[in-house]
Amino acid sequence: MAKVIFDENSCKGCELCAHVCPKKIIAMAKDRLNSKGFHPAEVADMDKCIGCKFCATICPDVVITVEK
Amino acid sequence: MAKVIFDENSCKGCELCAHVCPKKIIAMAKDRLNSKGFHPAEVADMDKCIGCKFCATICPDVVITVEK
Amino acid sequence: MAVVFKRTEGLTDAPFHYCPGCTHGIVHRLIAEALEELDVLGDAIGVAPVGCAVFAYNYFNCDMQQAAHGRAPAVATGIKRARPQSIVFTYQGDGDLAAIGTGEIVHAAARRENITVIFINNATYGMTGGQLAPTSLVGQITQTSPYGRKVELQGYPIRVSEMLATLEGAAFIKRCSVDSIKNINDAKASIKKAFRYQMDEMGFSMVEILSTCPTNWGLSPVESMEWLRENMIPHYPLGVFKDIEKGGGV
Amino acid sequence: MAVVFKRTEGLTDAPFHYCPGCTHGIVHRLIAEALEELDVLGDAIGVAPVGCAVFAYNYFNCDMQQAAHGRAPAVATGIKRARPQSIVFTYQGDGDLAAIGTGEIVHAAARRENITVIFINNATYGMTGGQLAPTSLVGQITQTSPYGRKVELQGYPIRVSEMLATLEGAAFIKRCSVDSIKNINDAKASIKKAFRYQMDEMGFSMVEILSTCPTNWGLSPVESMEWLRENMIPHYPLGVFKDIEKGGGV
Amino acid sequence: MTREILIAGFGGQGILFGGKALAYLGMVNNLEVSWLPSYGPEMRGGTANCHVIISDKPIGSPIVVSPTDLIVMNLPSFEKFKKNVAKGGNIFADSSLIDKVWSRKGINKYDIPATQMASEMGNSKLANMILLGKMLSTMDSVFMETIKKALEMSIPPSKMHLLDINLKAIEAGFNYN
Amino acid sequence: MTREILIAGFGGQGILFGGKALAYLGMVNNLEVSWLPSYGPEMRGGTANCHVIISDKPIGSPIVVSPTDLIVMNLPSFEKFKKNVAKGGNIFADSSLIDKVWSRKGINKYDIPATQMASEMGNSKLANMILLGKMLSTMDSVFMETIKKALEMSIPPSKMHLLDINLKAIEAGFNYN
Amino acid sequence: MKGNEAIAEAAIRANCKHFFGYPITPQTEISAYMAKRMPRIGGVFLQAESEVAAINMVYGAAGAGVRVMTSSSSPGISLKAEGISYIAGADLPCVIVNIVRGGPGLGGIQPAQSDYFQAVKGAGHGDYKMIVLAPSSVQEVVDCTFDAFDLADKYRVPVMILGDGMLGQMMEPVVFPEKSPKCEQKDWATCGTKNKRKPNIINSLYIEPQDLERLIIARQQRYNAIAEKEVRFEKENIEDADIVLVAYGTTARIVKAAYEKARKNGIKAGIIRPITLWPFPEKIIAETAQRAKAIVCVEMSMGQMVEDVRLATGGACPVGFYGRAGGMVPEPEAIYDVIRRYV
Amino acid sequence: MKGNEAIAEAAIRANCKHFFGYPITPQTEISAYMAKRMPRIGGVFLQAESEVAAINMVYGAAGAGVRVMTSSSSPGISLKAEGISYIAGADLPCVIVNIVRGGPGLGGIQPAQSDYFQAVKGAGHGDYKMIVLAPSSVQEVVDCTFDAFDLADKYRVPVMILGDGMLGQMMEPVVFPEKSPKCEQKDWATCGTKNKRKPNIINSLYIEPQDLERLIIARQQRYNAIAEKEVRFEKENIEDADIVLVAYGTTARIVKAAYEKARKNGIKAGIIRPITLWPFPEKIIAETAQRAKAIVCVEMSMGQMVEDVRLATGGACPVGFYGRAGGMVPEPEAIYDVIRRYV
Ligand SMILES: Cc1ncc(C[n+]2csc(CCOP(=O)(O)OP(=O)(O)O)c2C)c(N)n1
Ligand SMILES: Cc1ncc(C[n+]2csc(CCOP(=O)(O)OP(=O)(O)O)c2C)c(N)n1
Ligand code: SF4
Ligand code: SF4
Ligand code: SF4
Ligand code: SF4
Ligand code: SF4
Ligand code: SF4
Ligand SMILES: [Mg+2]
Ligand SMILES: [Mg+2]
Repeated sequence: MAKVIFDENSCKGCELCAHVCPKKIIAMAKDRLNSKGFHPAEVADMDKCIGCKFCATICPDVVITVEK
Repeated sequence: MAKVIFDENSCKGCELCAHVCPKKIIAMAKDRLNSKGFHPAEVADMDKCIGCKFCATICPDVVITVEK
Repeated sequence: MAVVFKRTEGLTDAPFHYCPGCTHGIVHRLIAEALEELDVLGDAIGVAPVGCAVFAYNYFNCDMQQAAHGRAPAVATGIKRARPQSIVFTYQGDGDLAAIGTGEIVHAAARRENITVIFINNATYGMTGGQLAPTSLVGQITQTSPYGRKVELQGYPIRVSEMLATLEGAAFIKRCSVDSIKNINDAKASIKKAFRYQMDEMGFSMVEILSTCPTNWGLSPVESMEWLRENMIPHYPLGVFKDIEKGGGV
Repeated sequence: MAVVFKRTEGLTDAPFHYCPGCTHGIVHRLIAEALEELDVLGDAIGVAPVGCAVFAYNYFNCDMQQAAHGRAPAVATGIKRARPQSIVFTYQGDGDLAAIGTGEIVHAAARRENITVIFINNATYGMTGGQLAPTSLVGQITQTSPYGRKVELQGYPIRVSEMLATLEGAAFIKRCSVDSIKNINDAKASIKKAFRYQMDEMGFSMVEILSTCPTNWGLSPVESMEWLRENMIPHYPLGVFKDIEKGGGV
Repeated sequence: MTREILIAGFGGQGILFGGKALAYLGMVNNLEVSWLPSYGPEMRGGTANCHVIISDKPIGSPIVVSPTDLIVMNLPSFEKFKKNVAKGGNIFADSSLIDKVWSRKGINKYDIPATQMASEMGNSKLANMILLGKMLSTMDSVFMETIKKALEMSIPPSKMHLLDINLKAIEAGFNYN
Repeated sequence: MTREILIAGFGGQGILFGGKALAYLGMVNNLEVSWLPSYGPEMRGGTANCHVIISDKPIGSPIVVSPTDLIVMNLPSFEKFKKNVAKGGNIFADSSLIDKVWSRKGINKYDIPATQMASEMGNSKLANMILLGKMLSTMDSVFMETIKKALEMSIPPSKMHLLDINLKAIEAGFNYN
Repeated sequence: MKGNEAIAEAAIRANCKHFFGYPITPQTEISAYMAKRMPRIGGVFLQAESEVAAINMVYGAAGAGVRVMTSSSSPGISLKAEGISYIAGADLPCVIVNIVRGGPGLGGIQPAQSDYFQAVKGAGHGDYKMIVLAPSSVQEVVDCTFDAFDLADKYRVPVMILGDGMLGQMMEPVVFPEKSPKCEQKDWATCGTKNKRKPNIINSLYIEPQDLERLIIARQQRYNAIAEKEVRFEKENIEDADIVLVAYGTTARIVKAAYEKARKNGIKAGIIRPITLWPFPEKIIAETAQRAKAIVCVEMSMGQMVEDVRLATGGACPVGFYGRAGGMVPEPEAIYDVIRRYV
Repeated sequence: MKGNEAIAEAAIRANCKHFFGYPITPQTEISAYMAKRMPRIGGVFLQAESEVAAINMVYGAAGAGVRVMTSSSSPGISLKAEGISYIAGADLPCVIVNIVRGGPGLGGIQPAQSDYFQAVKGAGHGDYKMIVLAPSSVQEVVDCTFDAFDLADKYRVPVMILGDGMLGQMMEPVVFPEKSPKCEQKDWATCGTKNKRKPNIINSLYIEPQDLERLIIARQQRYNAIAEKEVRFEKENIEDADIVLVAYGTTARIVKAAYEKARKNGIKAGIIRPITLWPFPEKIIAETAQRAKAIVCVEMSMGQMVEDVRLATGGACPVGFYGRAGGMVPEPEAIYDVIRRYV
């Protein structure tokens, strides 16, 4: 059981986290823009998260906190 | 038979020519100063000169002409 | 559940101004984590460059100076000589370090200046809109090489790590990349090592980090990572170029 | 009897202002002879540095420019790009080339600038009265290292030829000396070769020449030659560091 | 006739391009024009704006202090510039991104969900053109007639294949109400 | 009392050192002094000169325009400066190097074969001291009495072993006529 | 066309085939334009490793007899100070563009006029002058660029074009004059003796003070000739004006709005707009000071040109000043308020 | 003691333990002296790789809170222009010595005063000022050096000591005052937070023009305070003088000879010798201009300070000028002739 938390308003929608996630569970929320004007990253199916921290490791904007 | 000619007033008495001359025939003229205020180089015994050009090659002030 | 990854104390709360996907942000975090983990944040004095990282002084949670373009190693020298007990680092781009700042970086290394340099090589001038950098690849199209970098006109890209490794005063020089999780982790370990050399007063240490500039490369962040891997790494091999603990050399 | 050695046409009539026994004069003559023998005096444009050789513009019998301290490679670049058919050379001391002019020389080489550089390494700043140069040896006493060059304070001397040889744009880099007839003759051949590379548009060429400064070394000219041999050559090995005709490398 | 136009939003929304298109539109119609972008690091993810003046008289200062027309594409810019709009002027706001209700006597505010419309057209970057289209609807018809020519001059050759979709977006904005 | 002294010759002849010794001589005697050398590349084999003023009044300009005393050690300097010597002033010329006959009303010219004398003493570099000695012979005796102290202050420690021979040269000059 | 691009295109048309630069906001478009065009016309665009290198490349190329230009913005111009002094000292012609931004230090990148002193009084060391041209519209940018090259060659001096971020970034329509550039014969240039003449030497070192002074005085006479013949300015309605505004560059455009408002409200206002900042149009200002109630100088700085205005008036009338700094642009309203204070 | 050595020794006594320099004639003795003394007292002497590096080392060390100095001569100061502007922009205190030589370009190495504009109007870009002190004797060199460090710390500005080759090379006896230097607490310096406070930032970049302008205006107020409180000058006999000579530095010593001759010949002459060149002693000159028949300014330049003199007089009396250039030193006779022209 692991969990990732996005500081949504600091996300820039760069998709790097989505790209490195081994579980491919991250995607940009196409339905909304954050205060910066980006579609922020979100996890569809948190249960699949293995807490590998890859997403947080590559995120250039320190958006992600990981719990495990 | 060889001969070296010194442009005496441009000599600075550095003694490099004397040092490299294989025949050791060059010395500074202790008895006189040239217009720059130096004891100029001179050859005591020109007959011994072999025209090797060593003196001219090392002279930093292009004082020496060599004939052979 | 425990927090296994969270924002480091080494960073302030200020959000980065970088473009989406720009790897400057990754490297910032690595440095900040390294300083925190080495417990030297209170002793650290950083020097921000002129380049996209110019605002770095807002991001690191330690004392900071902003230096004139290219002069960060000289500024760091002034700081280190004034405060020898401090941990002094510069953060510089390739325009800053390898173009206008060539003299300063070469002499900081030669002088065995006991500072740590983080060198961000993104093969272009990000801040000013993507001009040719000394590290731009042959053929690379930039704002000032619109027909591609041509050897006859602009010569060859400089391999800075290799060049500085010829200097005796350099203690540790390594080239890393942040294009993959593995390389990011290695970059962090290398940055920590560089700081440790400084703490042990072993001389000049530098970590060159191959980075991306999605905006000026005209690629998405993900594509940029690929471009880096496929084009930069072949010309800029990763690895240690100098390590006086290991007797130097590649 | 025939004249077998006489003043070259490549020099003007002006007497050198150098101190007695200073090897600047020897190197001047070698360059002038090389230009004359290659029959390029009419095409040559030389760049004089700031240093004891500042008056070089009075001595070479070709067009000359006097450059700001360290900037001769940039000035030469401007000339060469304006007059690509000319043969352009710089004459620079170690303070000029290896200290203030580090950026210019590195980038001229990296840029594959098609010029020839004659680099006079006498391990000190002659003109200004004998200060520490980037090439001063460890332990060397100078006006600004009165207790000898100390590694912890001033780091290590830079081996410029080795450093520049890491740059792809450099076509020919060799270190010579003028301490003996044999080495003088070799230096002349090397200078000629460097010019020939330029004539063949092969890129950047440089001949580093270990030289003496009797005045500031506090030695007689003859002693200076010995000091050079015994102290400089061991640290600055003579030889070719880059030759693209031979595939580069030492 | 003088239109002093301020276009403001995030970097990446095509603010400068929108301004350029307007400037060329003026030129095509033989008017005096000036175009002054904001520039520098605020373009790294921050806000961007651009000043365009189109006039039948020589233009003094290129700076738009009190715009006759404000095209605005994010909330911070709206908050910053709304108060400057000249009496009788227009605000063209992207209501997908600016969900503030606001009105002021003597100022016409047009709310167009431009980003949403653009997304629906398949490219959210067309929002700027949609707003521009709406602005054209408040101008002499000659401008709408010549906008294609202006776009041809302002789109770089490498992107000329996007001409049609841009025109479509302009039309969509022109016709929106 | 004011002596405005100009010492001129080749680089390497100890011009500056001679001036320094004179300056310290003034200081030792509680007078105001200034010492201004020529400097720079003319010292590379070219000429060198140095201005010394010793006075019982505050010194204005340190530049010696019209020397009361000219110590001169080569021909070019002699040609250059002889005309500047003040009325009633002295010229101390090294006649080994300056073989010009010259005289002028109101100026005392002392010809001393200093370089030759110095060579005979085993070190031609002492010529400056010989000329200085001659100059001392034209001054109050207190100066000759205190010259040793002045030399001790002006010779660098590493060369202090040369003190005696310098003093001897000064004496030789003092006594020459 | 953008102001920056206009400079580049005008330079090329003025037969400048050599450009050496280093990127800096807000003038990167000049380099970008040159990079595109020069290779197409057999010219040289080279991005130097630094501003210092760039100005020294200019020195080399100018000494080799070609028309040559560099451009930068404030901090970059500071780095060129030594090189500019060398160029002046060696009597070489070249054109230097400064698209000024806010300072000191890294400052900001918004338009400013705080490098007036640097341009006019001499950033570099020694007694020297540059001709400084300050256009105020994109069209004038073009005209000044042509002028700059001709003046540089004519007097063998560096000429600076002083703009600001606003002018560089601004787009306005321009017309390029059909001029064939004057190209002087440069007998003094170093381009190889071809064994046909004595060597030419480009140099600024004169170890004998007499020689150096002679040279400096001769140069000063050239400066005097420039000051006499090459003053350029524009004036508007100063003949009957009570209050005369003095402003240059883009500031002059803003001042114009204030001036119009003043005239509309019955205040007799006038404008003097110096186009050459050196030589400064001191005569017209001196004359005006005799007539006017007051002169008001407006700058995007804390007050630099105003010193030259005061010098020119010689105390004949009060001189007011209104300035904004750091990239802030004066607003016509505020200028109008200042005008009213002096009525 | 030589002027150059006096600067070095005075700096050390003023608690300056950090010196970064680069050799250049005629000021190499300063570095040589520092190189000898600093290691003995636990201080730092570092020969930088260039003047550019040296001034940036000064920036770093000043930002780290220590008293720090650099020195150079004309071309080297030009190279420091960007760095000086940064130091001013970051509000850092430091002392910069310029032992001026003839220019422009490589020029010569003989004494000159042709860097007045550079020092006083701002070599670097942007709106900033340095305090400029111009001593005229070796003793005053010492006093000014102490003063310089105190002023720098007090106002957080760079202070320049402007001498010339003559002053640097000249030897005169000196007395060092028994002063314990004031050392301000520098809360703003970067020397590590020790985890006890928020990070300090040394910076000159303000991307928002509003912020930058606010800062520049605040700095201008500090400048105004300096102009009010820190003017230093010396005057001699100006109360009844018809002709007042204005000169600074070593030139003032030469002027004095001319002045004495004038007085001897019954001409009522006086002298004003500015010691601070910025802030310039404009008040005393303005007052004097009301009384005197003429003011004559003498410089080793083609006329630079004379502009400030003219500005100060505001046209109240004629201002004459006599200058020599390129390393030539004015002669008292010639100055006297100029004086006579104005009687
Ligand atoms: C003296 C000076 N020259 C030029 C500039 C303009 N400038 C700002 S950033 C930059 C280049 C930055 O490139 P790089 O160092 O590679 O950093 P990046 O933005 O790519 O991270 C330049 C040339 C400046 N601010 N100061
Ligand atoms: C900008 C600048 N900095 C410093 C100097 C002073 N300077 C003249 S020559 C020189 C050093 C010369 O040393 P080097 O290049 O080794 O030549 P050498 O005299 O030994 O032949 C220096 C620092 C100068 N003229 N200009
Ligand atoms: S922690 Fe791993 S698995 Fe979970 S979201 Fe991040 S990358 Fe995916
Ligand atoms: S990597 Fe970070 S900034 Fe990028 S999309 Fe993921 S969370 Fe957002
Ligand atoms: S030519 Fe040879 S032998 Fe003759 S003098 Fe010269 S060095 Fe001696
Ligand atoms: S080498 Fe030349 S200068 Fe030296 S002593 Fe011999 S001839 Fe004279
Ligand atoms: S321009 Fe490039 S380097 Fe700069 S922030 Fe954007 S992506 Fe990063
Ligand atoms: S000082 Fe040294 S390098 Fe210079 S001329 Fe004299 S001996 Fe040669
Ligand atoms: Mg970069
Ligand atoms: Mg040297």
